[in-house]
Amino acid sequence: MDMTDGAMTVDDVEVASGYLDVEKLRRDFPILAERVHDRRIVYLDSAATSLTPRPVIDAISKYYETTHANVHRGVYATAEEATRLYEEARIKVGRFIGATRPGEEVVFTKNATEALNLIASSWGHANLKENDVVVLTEMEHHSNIVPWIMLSEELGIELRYVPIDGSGRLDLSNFDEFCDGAKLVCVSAMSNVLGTINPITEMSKVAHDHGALVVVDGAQSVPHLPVDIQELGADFLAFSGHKMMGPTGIGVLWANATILEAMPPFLGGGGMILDVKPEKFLPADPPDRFEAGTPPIAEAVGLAAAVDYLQSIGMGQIRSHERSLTAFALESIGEKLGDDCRIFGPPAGDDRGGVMSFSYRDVHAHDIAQVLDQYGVCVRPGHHCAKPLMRKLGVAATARASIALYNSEDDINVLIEGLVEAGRLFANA
Amino acid sequence: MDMTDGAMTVDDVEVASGYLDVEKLRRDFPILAERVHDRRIVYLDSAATSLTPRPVIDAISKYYETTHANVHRGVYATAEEATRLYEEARIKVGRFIGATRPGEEVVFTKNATEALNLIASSWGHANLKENDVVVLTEMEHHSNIVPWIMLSEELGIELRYVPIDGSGRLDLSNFDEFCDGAKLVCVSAMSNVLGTINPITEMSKVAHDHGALVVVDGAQSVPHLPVDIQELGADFLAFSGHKMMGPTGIGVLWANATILEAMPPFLGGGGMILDVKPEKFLPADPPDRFEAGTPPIAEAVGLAAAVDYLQSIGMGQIRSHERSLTAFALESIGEKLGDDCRIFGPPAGDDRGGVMSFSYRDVHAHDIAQVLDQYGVCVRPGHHCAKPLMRKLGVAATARASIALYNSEDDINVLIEGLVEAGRLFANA
Amino acid sequence: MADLEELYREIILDHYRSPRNRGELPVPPAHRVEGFNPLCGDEVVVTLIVNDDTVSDIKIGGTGCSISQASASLMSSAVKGKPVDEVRGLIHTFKSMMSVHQSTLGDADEDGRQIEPGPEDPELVDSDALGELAALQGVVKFPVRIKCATLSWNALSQGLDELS
Amino acid sequence: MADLEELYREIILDHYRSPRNRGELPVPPAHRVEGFNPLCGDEVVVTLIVNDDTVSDIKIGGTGCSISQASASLMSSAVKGKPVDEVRGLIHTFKSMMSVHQSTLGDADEDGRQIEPGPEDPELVDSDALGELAALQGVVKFPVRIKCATLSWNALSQGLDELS
Ligand SMILES: Cc1ncc(COP(=O)(O)O)c(C=O)c1O
Ligand SMILES: Cc1ncc(COP(=O)(O)O)c(C=O)c1O
Repeated sequence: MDMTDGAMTVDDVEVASGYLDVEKLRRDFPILAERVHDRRIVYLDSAATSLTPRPVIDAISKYYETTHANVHRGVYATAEEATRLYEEARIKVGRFIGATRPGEEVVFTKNATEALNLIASSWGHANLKENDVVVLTEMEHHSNIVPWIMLSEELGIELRYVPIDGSGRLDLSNFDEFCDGAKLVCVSAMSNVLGTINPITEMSKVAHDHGALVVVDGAQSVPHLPVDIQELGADFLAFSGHKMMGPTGIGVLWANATILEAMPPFLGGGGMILDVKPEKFLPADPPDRFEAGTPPIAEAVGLAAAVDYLQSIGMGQIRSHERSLTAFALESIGEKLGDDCRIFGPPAGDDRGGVMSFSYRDVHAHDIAQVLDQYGVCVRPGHHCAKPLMRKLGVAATARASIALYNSEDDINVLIEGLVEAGRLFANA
Repeated sequence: MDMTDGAMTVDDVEVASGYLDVEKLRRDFPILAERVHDRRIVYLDSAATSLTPRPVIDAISKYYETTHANVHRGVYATAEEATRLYEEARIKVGRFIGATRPGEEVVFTKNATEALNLIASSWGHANLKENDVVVLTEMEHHSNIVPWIMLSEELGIELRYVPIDGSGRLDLSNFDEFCDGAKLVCVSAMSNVLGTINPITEMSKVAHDHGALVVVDGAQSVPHLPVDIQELGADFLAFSGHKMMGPTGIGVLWANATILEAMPPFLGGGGMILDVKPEKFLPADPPDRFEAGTPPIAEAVGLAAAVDYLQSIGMGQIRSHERSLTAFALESIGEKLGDDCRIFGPPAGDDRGGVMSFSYRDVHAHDIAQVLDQYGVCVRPGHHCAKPLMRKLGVAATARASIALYNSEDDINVLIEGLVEAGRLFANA
Repeated sequence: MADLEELYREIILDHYRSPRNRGELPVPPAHRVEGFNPLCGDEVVVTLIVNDDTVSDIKIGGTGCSISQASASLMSSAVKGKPVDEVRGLIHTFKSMMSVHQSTLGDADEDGRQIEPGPEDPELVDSDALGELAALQGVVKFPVRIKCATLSWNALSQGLDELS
Repeated sequence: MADLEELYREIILDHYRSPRNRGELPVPPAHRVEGFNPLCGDEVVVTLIVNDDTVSDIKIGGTGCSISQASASLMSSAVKGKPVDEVRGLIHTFKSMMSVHQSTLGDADEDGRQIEPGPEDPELVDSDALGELAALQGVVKFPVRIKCATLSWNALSQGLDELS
């Protein structure tokens, strides 16, 4: 590859460079040096949670070893430093998704699920009333469905589900009508079952034209695609640390500052107040208003290290790698297993991420995963917290293989080897 | 000390043994080897957050290095192991506080504050209506006040505050009347400002006689006293991992199984459901019902290691050490600083924990903390998230020194040295 | 793949491929119970008729993985025509087998919840009484699958409770 | 204790011990603004009179630490009798001084929130214009205390905005 050719566009570089240097990257993930059943680990479950690279583990340890103190109120040296690290993490995470006022617009939660609940509870209670419409899609994760069902049970709002088509994409042919009278549109940027990457920018425009705000569930997109909230045109974005190589115990809500400013508190307690009297309290400004109690400090430090790690590789490069590998996987599986393996979701391409759910003959997903485990292959069987989607697809469960920057063609080959064995074991089953 | 004397009771051992071997214990805390302003760190802010011992830091690192996977749904080896570690942590934490059915009764939250909000939101909405009475005390932390104020604004319930007396103890002379018609009594087992250890067992009896349930805020007691929920007779107990040598990002709600079973969900999302259809969902049984989204897995592993650490020393021994050191501190300060230093809360004794809030001449708490920082002494100035209590005490802020098992008489001596310097610097101020 | 062969013994695959007592009995006279594994979506429908303190008929419906299907099929064969008391004993023995080995904490069931103390020593589980069911013993090495194996048994147990 | 002496310069202690322009002006004719530091409970009450585009009188009430009290006292001396334009300039210069050094991220204010880009080079802060206020320069080494120092300035700034 001629890197001196100055005329290459970013797209060229991605396509031309294709894969990342996986052998090198794998050394950053201590768990990949472990062996199970006397085999190397083939981790294909990054959609559930990603593996954790050394710099993130070390950042957390170092924080506890040298700095740990509670934030915001301390005057002494380590408390100042802990506060600085915590607020720096906020700004780093905000910039990572293109926030212009990260210090005000980024709220740390415990996971993406809490971020979505925060929107439903705080914004929802303040802005929705009986018969108001909230638009969801058939491919949402339970975390972007159940909070809205709870709200609909409480307030009597109407939920509308944008359907998916046969290819596993949203059928947006009459999205306009769906938005008619809607106050809010809640959509996943990337499906955790189908791998579909949804056209958020276009959907936001239509939603805004109808006066609806847009909640984007970025749990799957932020870890795997370059995400810029300005470009998405979204009003809210929720995602989780543990899916983007960061620690468990931390999630992120980004929201437009003006919207956040007008929202009432979510949980009450220390740190989210200006004043408390026995019968009333005065909430603090965002983001503090939404961070009751001691926040996930070490987790924020770890998440900042994860953002550094992802950025050192480059989200464009990561996407390029995963797109190539997804294309390879879909093609190989098709070639080697043919019609025995049914893969859900769109074909490889710009709107397809590295999440591959499949059924194989009529071997149950649980049994597939069990056999694959013996090959060191980690895939997830089940409904993937998307039961409405499962019903739509007409299955009780699927097996799901999902990739990240540490996966290679080798991993896909082992996956296929395992599937063939499952087929043999359950022949005529 | 004659350890062979078989007739010694536990109390004897505590009093006789007095202090723990602090020099040895300090080696478990890497941060104590750090230096600030060219001095050793004198950490007297454990009421805000405790330092983290090596075994906890290592447990977290090891988890990410060898096991990390999402829990509950995986079939492959590391996912099974992660699930096992997570559920084992639940049982360990439950047993630590004397739960008889830890697997069902322990809910992991993000901090104590979320645990208290969970009670207010879930139990509160299901059981309280206009004019119902919730009893609090004047020494509660904002995290055990604001959720109830929010609920009172929403439902029109009445809040009653049990007052404190001149010694900083609860005035329980007409607690009976306070409980009249009450549905719930919410009380801190140990004040984070006054150090007062409240007579929960007695209060629970009275509350129960009046048909009220009892919420105990154990954020300060669980890390420092032997706590047994059977003995307390409480219905709910909330506490935080980071104050008990565990990680940030995790808290605990314990509740009686029967009560928990009857409570509606709190946050909605993945992991807390049995089934989801577009318009309705079926919640899972406790504790899953209350753990929406990916839980704090690494944090639970770290918390389990913290419980092991505390138990390896023994909560009785820890309490004995801290009681002796509190007595020493109160006496020394009185001796060396006399009336210049006003210490809030009861005298040393059975109902006094190692939290010492004070004012010194009329040097502002912020300035005291600033001067002490130069001595490596970490104390916290401010309202300590207890503004109603501050108003009652007639101060805007106090400086607070709080101890843990790694503190010694030396630390108190440095504290006093620093206070004398603050006095000199602000002489005639 | 030795572990795998222990899990997927021929007898299990056989019951999975050719489930016994498949279907649903008409209600009434039968009693109907549903079981549900929220983690994987497996569902079992147990319909049974108890006459003269005997499980005179039983049928199994629903969908699930090889372990849950085979366990249900094996169960139906084992309990059909047996006195209720004996069936209850079998349920207890089976559930003990499923919980003995797996928990490091000793007294937690498949959910990590605590259960009534069962036989502490695996030897105390009477495998003879289990007959063909002993083929499911391999499952205890795969803790996540224990829920699959016990799904139909929990439904049966619930059904007997409701009937008595 | 060199840092400490830089923070608590004699001039600061002097203003803390003997605050200038202490009290509250009657409202009206004065305008009243409250400032509030939720972290430590410090409160400041600024009452001011603006006549002919000039801050003709100002008084300071409230309670707080030495830094917040001294800063308010120094502020009152610096702005009393000055044209509003000049006062606004002073506020900007003072807040720049308080934000230049402290953040590694370069453009965050005392809350870690982003602010309008100020002079990037500390040299650009005209310390001459600050006079006695330059004594507060030591505060920037103590990030937590910056909020104390800016409390009264934010209140004054708010007051001028409300009056215009
Ligand atoms: C008595 C008391 N209750 C509740 C809390 C809240 O704990 P957290 O901030 O970990 O939620 C604290 C600590 O700040 C406390 O001291
Ligand atoms: C699309 C999507 N949304 C939301 C979530 C919830 O994330 P968390 O469990 O971290 O709260 C997930 C992950 O499970 C997801 O894949």
